[in-house]
Amino acid sequence: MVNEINFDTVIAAIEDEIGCDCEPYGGMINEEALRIPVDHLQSVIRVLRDQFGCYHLSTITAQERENQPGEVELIYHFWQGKGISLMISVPLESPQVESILSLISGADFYEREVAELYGVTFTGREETPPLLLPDNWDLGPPFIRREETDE
Amino acid sequence: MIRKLIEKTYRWAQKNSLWVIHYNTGGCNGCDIEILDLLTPRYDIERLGIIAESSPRHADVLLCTGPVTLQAKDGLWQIYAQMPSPKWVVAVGSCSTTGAVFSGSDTVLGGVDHILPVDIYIPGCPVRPEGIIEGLVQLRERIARGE
Amino acid sequence: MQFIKGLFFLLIFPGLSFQVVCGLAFEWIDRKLLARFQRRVGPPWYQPLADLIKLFSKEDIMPEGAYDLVETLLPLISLSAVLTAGLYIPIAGFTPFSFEGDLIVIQFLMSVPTLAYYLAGIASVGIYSLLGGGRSLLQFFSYEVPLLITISGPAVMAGSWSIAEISRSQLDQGPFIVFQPLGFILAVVGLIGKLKRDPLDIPSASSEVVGGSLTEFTGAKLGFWHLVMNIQAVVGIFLLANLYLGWSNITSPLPAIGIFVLECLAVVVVLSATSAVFARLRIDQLAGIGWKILVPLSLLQLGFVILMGV
Amino acid sequence: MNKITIPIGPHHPLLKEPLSMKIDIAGERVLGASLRLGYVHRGIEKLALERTYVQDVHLIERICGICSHVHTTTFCLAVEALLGIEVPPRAQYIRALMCELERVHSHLLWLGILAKHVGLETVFMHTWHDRELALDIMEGVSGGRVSHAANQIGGVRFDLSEEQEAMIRENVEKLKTQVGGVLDVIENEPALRARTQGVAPVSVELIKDYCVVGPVARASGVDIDLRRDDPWPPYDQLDFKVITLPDGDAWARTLIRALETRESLRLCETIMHKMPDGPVTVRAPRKVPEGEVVTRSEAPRGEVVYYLRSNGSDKPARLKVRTPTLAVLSLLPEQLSAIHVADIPVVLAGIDLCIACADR
Repeated sequence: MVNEINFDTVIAAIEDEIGCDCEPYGGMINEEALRIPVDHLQSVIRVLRDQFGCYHLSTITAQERENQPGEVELIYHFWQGKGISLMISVPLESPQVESILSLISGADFYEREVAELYGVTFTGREETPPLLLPDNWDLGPPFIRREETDE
Repeated sequence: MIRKLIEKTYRWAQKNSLWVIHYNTGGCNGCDIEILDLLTPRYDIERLGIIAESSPRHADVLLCTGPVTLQAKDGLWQIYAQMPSPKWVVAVGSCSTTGAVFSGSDTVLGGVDHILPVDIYIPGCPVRPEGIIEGLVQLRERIARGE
Repeated sequence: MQFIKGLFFLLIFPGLSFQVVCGLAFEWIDRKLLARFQRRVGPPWYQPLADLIKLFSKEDIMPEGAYDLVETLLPLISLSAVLTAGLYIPIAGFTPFSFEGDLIVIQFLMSVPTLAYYLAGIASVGIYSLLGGGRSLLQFFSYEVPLLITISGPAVMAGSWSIAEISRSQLDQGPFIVFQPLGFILAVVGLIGKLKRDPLDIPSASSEVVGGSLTEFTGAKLGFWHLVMNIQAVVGIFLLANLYLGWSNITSPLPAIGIFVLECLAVVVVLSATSAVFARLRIDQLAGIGWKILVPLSLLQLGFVILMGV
Repeated sequence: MNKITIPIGPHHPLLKEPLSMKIDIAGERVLGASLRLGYVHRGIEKLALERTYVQDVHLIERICGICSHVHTTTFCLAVEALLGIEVPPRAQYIRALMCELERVHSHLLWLGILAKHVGLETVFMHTWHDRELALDIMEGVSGGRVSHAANQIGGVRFDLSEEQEAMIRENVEKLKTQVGGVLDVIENEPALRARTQGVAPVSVELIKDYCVVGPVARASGVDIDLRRDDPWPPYDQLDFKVITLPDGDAWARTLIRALETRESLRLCETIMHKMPDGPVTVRAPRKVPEGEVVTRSEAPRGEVVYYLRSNGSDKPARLKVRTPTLAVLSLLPEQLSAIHVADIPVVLAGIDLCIACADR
């Protein structure tokens, strides 16, 4: 049986790990979401995995919110009995995120998909050929192309 | 006179022995499992002399399923080029006929007739095994008539 | 006169047309039986004929870089080898050409298509043909040795290397299958390996090497290859029927033919059943079984025959 | 030994759907493999943003032909959670019934294809002949053999009459006996065991590192099953056994799917037994209030994750679909290294690839 985690103890553990406080984001149904600064991503995932045994990364969702223009938001969905998500946001012009491939090798396809569809570059991993988009695709990341989709 | 007789026997042989190869160019594999269903006991197309082949060199009929995605486009063309003539193309399912529910996406070209000359269109999403058999039977009659 | 008789033997009776008809009939019976095992209806009677004619009507494509002269000659060479092998086999006791030692000649002629299959794999320069050709040779060694040893069992019992002599000697000693049941089973396994049929169709397994050596063949050449496979099967079945089931030459020609046809059908049923039931082995498993089980068993069988005979 | 690379190209008899793999081998040993997806990428997540929720149900159903019902169920659960409406219990039970029938038909389909690749044509024919019964039930109930259009936002599109329920019970009974036949073929068919036993074993650490889900994870002893761990309504009232096997090789992956088929059939019976009466659907407004939701459910191949964000209009603002095959595919290069060339079909078929799911 998968042991349930109490979300408050998770927040407490993360906060004393990375020093600054991070407020939980209540808007997501069925999931406990937590907004964390970009550069602490790796250490937070290490905390989740070592202290709480939460190893299962379901997927990485990338999106743009209307009320946060000029920013791409990445949500790392973990699962341990119930869903836990880590939310980070990066500037739209030069989206840079540190790859978590060293921690979770299962994240490879999710990172490559986000890189192709949203143009987010993941540092710390070798260059890989396109995963989903066709080889001769020259129209740029489909979700970012604002001008084509409106015509 | 002899020429006509040979032509007639060739046409009879081609009608009764259609070797089929199947290629999915981006569909949801609903039609693919229905094509595989044709081999199973309930529908059994071997009684019509139709066998599923694995190499394009041995095949006469190309069964395409799915809307043609940009990535699968040249693979489709390669297979069609490898098949020895006389060869026929059958578009199975609404996706390969017109691109159906996926038309309008940036990575989808639409129906198979954007690339290959199609002989028989079989609509349906997913198409029923009886529909595919009906399409193949009409193809046989068309071969017998010599188109 | 002798020339016309020879021509008749060569082209009509035990020669070309008889074997082609038998080959097509075998393919139909085999596919029909296989279908019935799988609860299916199976193809109509004229299906093998339609397949053959259709293949001849197809365009002939040659992958560039392949040696096309070699590729056209290979099927013809193996076809002629198999047809000549069919001449020496007595059919229901009747055999125009029979000489001492024709059992060895038949074994050699029956192995020519396997080597031609390997060369065809090399000649048509595809990756799958190379793989398929290589596997057919690997498989050749693991079934050919036990087959040769078991085939010599009946020869030792009959005291002669001519098939006609062997099948005639079964009149007084009774059919050899009674004395050598293990030999019959090993011969069937060897035949399945030689024909590359289902349990041992590793060289032409569609899920691993697409079409094996024949991936690049189209049209008439492919038709010839199918013909070679069928006639090789027919010759193999006639061989087994004569060596192990000797009832066919007991009485006058008419019932002998009936019994001979029944024997061949029995062997065909055995072949189809094994192809419907068993799964395909890996090439190294086959080599392991070949040398660890088949060869010792056939040696055991031969030793038993020699001891019993003396 | 010189190293050559075999391209398992977009078209190969081993693959029902296009996937290109470069496998480099030395002699008969496989060294490594690299994957290239994208042949079936139709950009469904982008298409979904241009259509209303009602139209999206039909689009989502065409992500994958084999597990179409699980996709629409998860999507409808997401929208219903945003709308805050309660689906009547009878609709939930019908949804669970269709999910389990789809698992039966998907596993039987896969068992047949594995037997076909191992050379057992007869088992392929018999398994697929039995599978027709499951398709008959789904067709009798919803009118569609493969994609059934069973779900709509707020409930299910059809109700079960008396004869339909009798037909379901009778066919499920017949299926149980026939699946029993398939099971003992798999358990004591020597050639099948010889080809799959000890092939490409996967350790528990590898499963956890690659976040693998579904039967492949359960075959290696990792005990996760969303129907029990994170259930949506009817599954919390149903009791069923989650099967795990210790050794995690190709044979365990075969056996686990056969056992799961039998378990699903037993589950179908309890569902039919506990099926309450009442309405089958409830009216759902067209515009969805603003909000985000993540729903998960257990598809035949593992955990399906849907993230949906709405902005108050009748079109979704963002939809993210994660299908189980994507998680299992990342394990493939790892599994393929250090196996025999002749084992490639067994390993490839062992993962039950659904490329249409993976590419979206």
